Amino acid sequence: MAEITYLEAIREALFEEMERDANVFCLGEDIAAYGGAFKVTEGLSKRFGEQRVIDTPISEVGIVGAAAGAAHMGMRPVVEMQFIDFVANAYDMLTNYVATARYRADLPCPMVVRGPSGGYVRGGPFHSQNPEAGFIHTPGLKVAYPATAEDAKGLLKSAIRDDDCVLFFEHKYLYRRIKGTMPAGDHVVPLGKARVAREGRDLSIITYAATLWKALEAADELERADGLSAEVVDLRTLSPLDDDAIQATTKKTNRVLIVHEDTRTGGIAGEITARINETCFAWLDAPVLRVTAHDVPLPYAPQLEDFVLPQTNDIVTAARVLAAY
Amino acid sequence: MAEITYLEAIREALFEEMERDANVFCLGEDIAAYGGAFKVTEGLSKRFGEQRVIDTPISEVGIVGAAAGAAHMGMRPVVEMQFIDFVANAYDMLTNYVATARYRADLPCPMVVRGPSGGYVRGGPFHSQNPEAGFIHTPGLKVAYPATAEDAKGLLKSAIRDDDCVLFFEHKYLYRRIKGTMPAGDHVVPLGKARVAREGRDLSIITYAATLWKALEAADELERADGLSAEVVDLRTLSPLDDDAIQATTKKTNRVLIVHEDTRTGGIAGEITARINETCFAWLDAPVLRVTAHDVPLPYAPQLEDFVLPQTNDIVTAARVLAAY
Amino acid sequence: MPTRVAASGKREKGTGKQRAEASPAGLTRAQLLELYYWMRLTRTLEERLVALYRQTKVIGGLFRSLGQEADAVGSAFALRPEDVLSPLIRNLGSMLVKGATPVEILRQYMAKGDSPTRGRELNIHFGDTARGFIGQISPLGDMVPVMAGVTLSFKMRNERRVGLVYVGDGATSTGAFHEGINFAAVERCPLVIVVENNGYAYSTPTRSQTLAKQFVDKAIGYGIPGEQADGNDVIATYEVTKRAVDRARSGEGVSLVELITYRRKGHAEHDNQSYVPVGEIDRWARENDPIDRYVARLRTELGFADDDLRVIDDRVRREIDEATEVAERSAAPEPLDALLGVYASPPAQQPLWFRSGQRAAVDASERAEGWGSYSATNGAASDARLAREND
Amino acid sequence: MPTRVAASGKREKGTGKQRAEASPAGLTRAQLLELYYWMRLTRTLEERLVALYRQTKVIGGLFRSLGQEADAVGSAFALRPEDVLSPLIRNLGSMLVKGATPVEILRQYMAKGDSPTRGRELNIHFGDTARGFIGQISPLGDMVPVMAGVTLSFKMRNERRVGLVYVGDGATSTGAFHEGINFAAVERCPLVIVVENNGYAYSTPTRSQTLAKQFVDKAIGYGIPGEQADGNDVIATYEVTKRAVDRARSGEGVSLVELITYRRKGHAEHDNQSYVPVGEIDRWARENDPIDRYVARLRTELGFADDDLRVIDDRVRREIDEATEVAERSAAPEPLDALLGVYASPPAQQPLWFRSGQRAAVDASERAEGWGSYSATNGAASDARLAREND
Ligand SMILES: Cc1ncc(C[n+]2csc(CCOP(=O)(O)OP(=O)(O)O)c2C)c(N)n1
Ligand SMILES: Cc1ncc(C[n+]2csc(CCOP(=O)(O)OP(=O)(O)O)c2C)c(N)n1
Ligand SMILES: [Mg+2]
Ligand SMILES: [Mg+2]
Repeated sequence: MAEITYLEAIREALFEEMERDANVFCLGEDIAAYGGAFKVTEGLSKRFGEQRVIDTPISEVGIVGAAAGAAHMGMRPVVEMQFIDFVANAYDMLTNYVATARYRADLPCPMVVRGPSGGYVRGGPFHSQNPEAGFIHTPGLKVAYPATAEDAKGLLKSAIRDDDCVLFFEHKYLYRRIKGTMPAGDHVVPLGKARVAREGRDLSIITYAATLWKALEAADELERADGLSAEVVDLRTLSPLDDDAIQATTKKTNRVLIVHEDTRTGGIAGEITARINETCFAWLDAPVLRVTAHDVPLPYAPQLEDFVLPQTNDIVTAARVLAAY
Repeated sequence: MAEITYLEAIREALFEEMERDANVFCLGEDIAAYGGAFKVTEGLSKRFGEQRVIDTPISEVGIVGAAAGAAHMGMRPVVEMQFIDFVANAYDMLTNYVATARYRADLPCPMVVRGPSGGYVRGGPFHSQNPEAGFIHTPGLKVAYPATAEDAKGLLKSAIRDDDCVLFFEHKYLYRRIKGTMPAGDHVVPLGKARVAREGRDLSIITYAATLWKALEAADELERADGLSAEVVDLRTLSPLDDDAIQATTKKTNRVLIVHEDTRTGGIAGEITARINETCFAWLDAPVLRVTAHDVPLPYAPQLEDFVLPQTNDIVTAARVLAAY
Repeated sequence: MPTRVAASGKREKGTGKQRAEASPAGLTRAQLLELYYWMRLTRTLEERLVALYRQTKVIGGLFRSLGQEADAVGSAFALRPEDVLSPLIRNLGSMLVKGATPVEILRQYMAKGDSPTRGRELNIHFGDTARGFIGQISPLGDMVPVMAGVTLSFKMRNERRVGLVYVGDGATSTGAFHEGINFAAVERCPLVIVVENNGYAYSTPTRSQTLAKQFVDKAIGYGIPGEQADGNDVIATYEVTKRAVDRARSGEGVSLVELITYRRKGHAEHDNQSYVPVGEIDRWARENDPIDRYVARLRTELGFADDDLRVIDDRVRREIDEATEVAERSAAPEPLDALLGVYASPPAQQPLWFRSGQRAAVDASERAEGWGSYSATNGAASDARLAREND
Repeated sequence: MPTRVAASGKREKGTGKQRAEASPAGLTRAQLLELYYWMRLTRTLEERLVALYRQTKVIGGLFRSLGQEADAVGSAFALRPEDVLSPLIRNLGSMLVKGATPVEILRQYMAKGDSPTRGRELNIHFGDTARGFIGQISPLGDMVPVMAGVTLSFKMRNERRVGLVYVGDGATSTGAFHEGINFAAVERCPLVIVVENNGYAYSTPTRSQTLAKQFVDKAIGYGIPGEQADGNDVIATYEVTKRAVDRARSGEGVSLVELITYRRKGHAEHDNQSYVPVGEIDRWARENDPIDRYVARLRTELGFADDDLRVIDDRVRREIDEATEVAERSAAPEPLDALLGVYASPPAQQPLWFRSGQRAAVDASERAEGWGSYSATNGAASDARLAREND
């Protein structure tokens, strides 16, 4: 099996799911003829026609709402946000309409909202966001954010088959930088299950998406320079959180560092810290620590962006403090 | 000095600030002739004219964006959301435009977005929300959520005078149920400062808005039935958080219970727990615990709403567990 | 102010100087009576709700469509059973036409456990895709994109079904309305958008909502046909909507229909309408009540007997009495039901530890036994257990 | 395809068979040359940016307005210094007219520390209220409500100032556009809304964006005047905008102006325009380049000499050479600058503990000395200290 990129893995998932189920269709801005701003949907309209790969007007509320309506009727729409930053425009539609549909009106809403997310790409404040916090807070939505090519494919396939609405964040820094070999056959990764990306004994680093790779780098450095054995857990799904995996690693190493690219205040690390407190307090030999972005809009200049976002070194620094506590 | 309600206190603040500063003006749906859905702005248009108390079309994006534009030019707009639930429609405008204006473009954005928030009123899923989590997560926005009539007035006056955008959540359950005596003169309560609402020794309850009153009730019950002395801290401002006050009470009682009406996952309790972990871990004699709403859209029937939202009894139960830990 | 309706040749078609026996708009005599039945049912049911509201049996606000019954009933009557409609708070009539029952409405308003939303949502915020109406949410305008999607699915599947979505004059100002209508237009969805211009959005008169001379003018900016009709004339309403429905069904895409009517009650029962010019409400009540107008027409021009109508009035009263009795007997929802069905999977949330009667999961940092045992699949038993534990 | 512009008497006013000396649109001869200067400056500056982009000195994407210079320059030229304009990515020309300088643009694109946004924002996303232009954000349509508010403030203060906001054909589909234009119309704000119809939104042609025959039709739905002009005719653009600006200034409220032009380059430099029909771009370049057209007119009908233009070309080249040299010398921003100015108060965020060189605040759960010592007020000194600590 040849290696394919994270981006190609997503495309493969779309192809396979559209092939498998005639109810799956894609809609978004510039996704048909052009193949999307990042070419994720390239070739889809040629294969499946412009009826199932729909170029829409610039209307995030319209697109997400339309996806919900089609989903009620048994379709399985996959919405592309050209950049995930623009999902903010559909915040009402997603949190008020879509998230509550089943609960308040018994309306099924099987749909996926996917899009290029995250920074480290000099995209500036409106092409680099990590909007997960605003959505994990909303009962009724699920959130996935893969870090590997294998998970990108397997989770997207699960998301499309899921009977609930899944926000599927794709890290654009990983699109063409990360490769993986897809398992043969129908490769599906279940939602809600974290993955131990690296086994370790001395401390746990819980993370997801682009910072997984920085955490793994940091773990190597800690091993090499300090003889510290760090376990790295890739959450993969942010809603629902895999409490079992979080508790297991906490109880194993007794020291937890949470790393995310999102800004600090109100980021998901807080939620995880609270859960660890509630269920594993007696196992903690040190406070749960966080390495996150600074609480500022993400600036564009490389010098500024690099300063604001978490880097491998920051993880190493924090892990040393944690280990020495 | 006569007692006035929480709602009247807000109205007083609006009157006084519009009187004091000709740049202050109000805009929103049905706020002029009708005086707003809850009559908060009643009398304002008569006193200040329809030029300064503007009835707008039903356009949350339009209103918030217009407020931002006017604020850039030196005005101090106060926007009313008819129900705070509809602030979701302006999520992009607030988080992408308003929050970043100063940082990215040196554009001042002194404005207030205020509105009736919260549950316990049989309002159902779209007239009961507590949207703070989606905004404390956004650098550039400030968030206040008063629990007392005095704070409602004093914080709103601060919010209007503040040079940043302040989201000002008013708890509609408290509007006419809570009264207070306003201090004489220019009564201003600074943003960013919590208040110890009740001194205590054995454990701390950190909360805000409507659940402050439930926490105080619970504290009385704990005193009476268990001889436990609970300290109750009213955060008042949620962004920026008063770290000093949080640390002080934690270090004093060594046991912290955070109570909020918002849903559990991704609510502000997680952030507070993380901060306490980071700065006060050695002082903790027990895990930080949370009493919150269940993770479901807020249902309308009294039996359901009461089950989903935190009640005084829940606080008592959790506090006992915490004290006995 | 019936003069607000610009006379248009098209709109008047089927009314006027016809012989009594000729059925207007191709409606059978049974259908003509049916229109009366739905309007009367709507009004009487709302009157019953007012009575229950005064007895504090209604939880939350009460929204009236007094004086707008023709607009709701006539437009919905243009749909087939397989078509799908998205109502607003003042479309009780449309929902009844589409198959919602009085007992459902009454249970909803009283927040009963066996109401269509099991006590989760207010008033007439409920739906049933089988009967063809979709549960609305409060944020205005949102149903327009949703119905764009519903009808997009009809188009994609080559089903000859049509969708209809209502928006108030006020809701036309929302971004969701704009994005939805434009999206549906471009995708040529089989959708009819009915703007119910009742003169007010809460307290805001139409002139403060838009500078457009009429809402039908908005159709031009979306490149779609627009038609206007007298919303208090049930047959005109039916006809204009039917034309739009027919266009949609034959693949001609989206139409905008403006129905001109008047909101005679306040936004909700608590609203005293102090902002309404003196005499305006009375004038509409006196001169332009849709039921009075239709009754007059049925009696004179269409040649129905007083008895034909009395039979219907009696039937309506009986149905509503029965429905009220049934609805009042319904029980309140079970608290634990609040935790079911946020997701398809998992089908239930767990009760929080301080509610489940068990000790905290955090107690001695040990994961308590029984945590996570509440699930929809072992529903009843676990419900009962937890309910006991909660006592 | 210049034929896409429907000829209209109004629009043609001031062009045509006039004598060379007569100034079209009441512009002085100096102003006529100025229009040429701004268009030439725009084009040459963008060409320089392309060169820098190829040298990888530009950080991020590069957006061109090739072929749209007339629309940007002509419309902005209708404003007074005290008026305020909100540009889009293809309104480099408008910003230059409003006083933005080439060195600012170059520094922005190269993410320099002394660029107008100090490296925080991309390309021409910057503003200056003193000169009268507002920094845009990426989410399309958002600037329409913002400019409604800017101009609302003019009205409230009885200032005779006017605002102008651009939206692309694509951005007209956004809810923000709709809510903003409707709000501004109802409040009678002194605002001009210019729809730049350049045929595409990224890869999406106008026919997939709206079914409206022309964007100017949207004015009707908002009850405001709408006019259309040939956006590649700088004088027509000026005139139509000037009329709208005059209306706004004299209290007549909002106008919508549609300028028809064509986007000859891709959405950004990386876009290969494979979706464009063969020959379309060439045809526009050959037959309808706004600078070529204006030069021809200046030379023939308006009687300018070749030298008049050559002087300007030379000046433009010189200015851009100088600006490039200056901009290239500028330093990159200081990392710690990223923490300043999120709020007016506090004026700085603190560097996170793992960055500040100090031990964790959590270390032994003791609040470390120095935590919180970074502040904008003791800026320089603390910057230096922290920078050292970061090494
Ligand atoms: C987005 C949004 N903003 C505000 C409200 C509050 N609100 C509820 S109904 C209403 C007025 C609606 O007027 P209209 O659309 O004309 O409908 P009508 O009540 O006249 O039938 C308002 C402002 C809302 N529900 N949604
Ligand atoms: C709300 C929103 N959705 C999507 C985008 C992504 N996007 C950036 S530019 C663009 C096309 C804009 O087209 P148009 O408005 O016609 O302007 P033009 O580029 O042609 O000048 C798109 C879709 C965005 N910036 N904002
Ligand atoms: Mg109305
Ligand atoms: Mg365009």
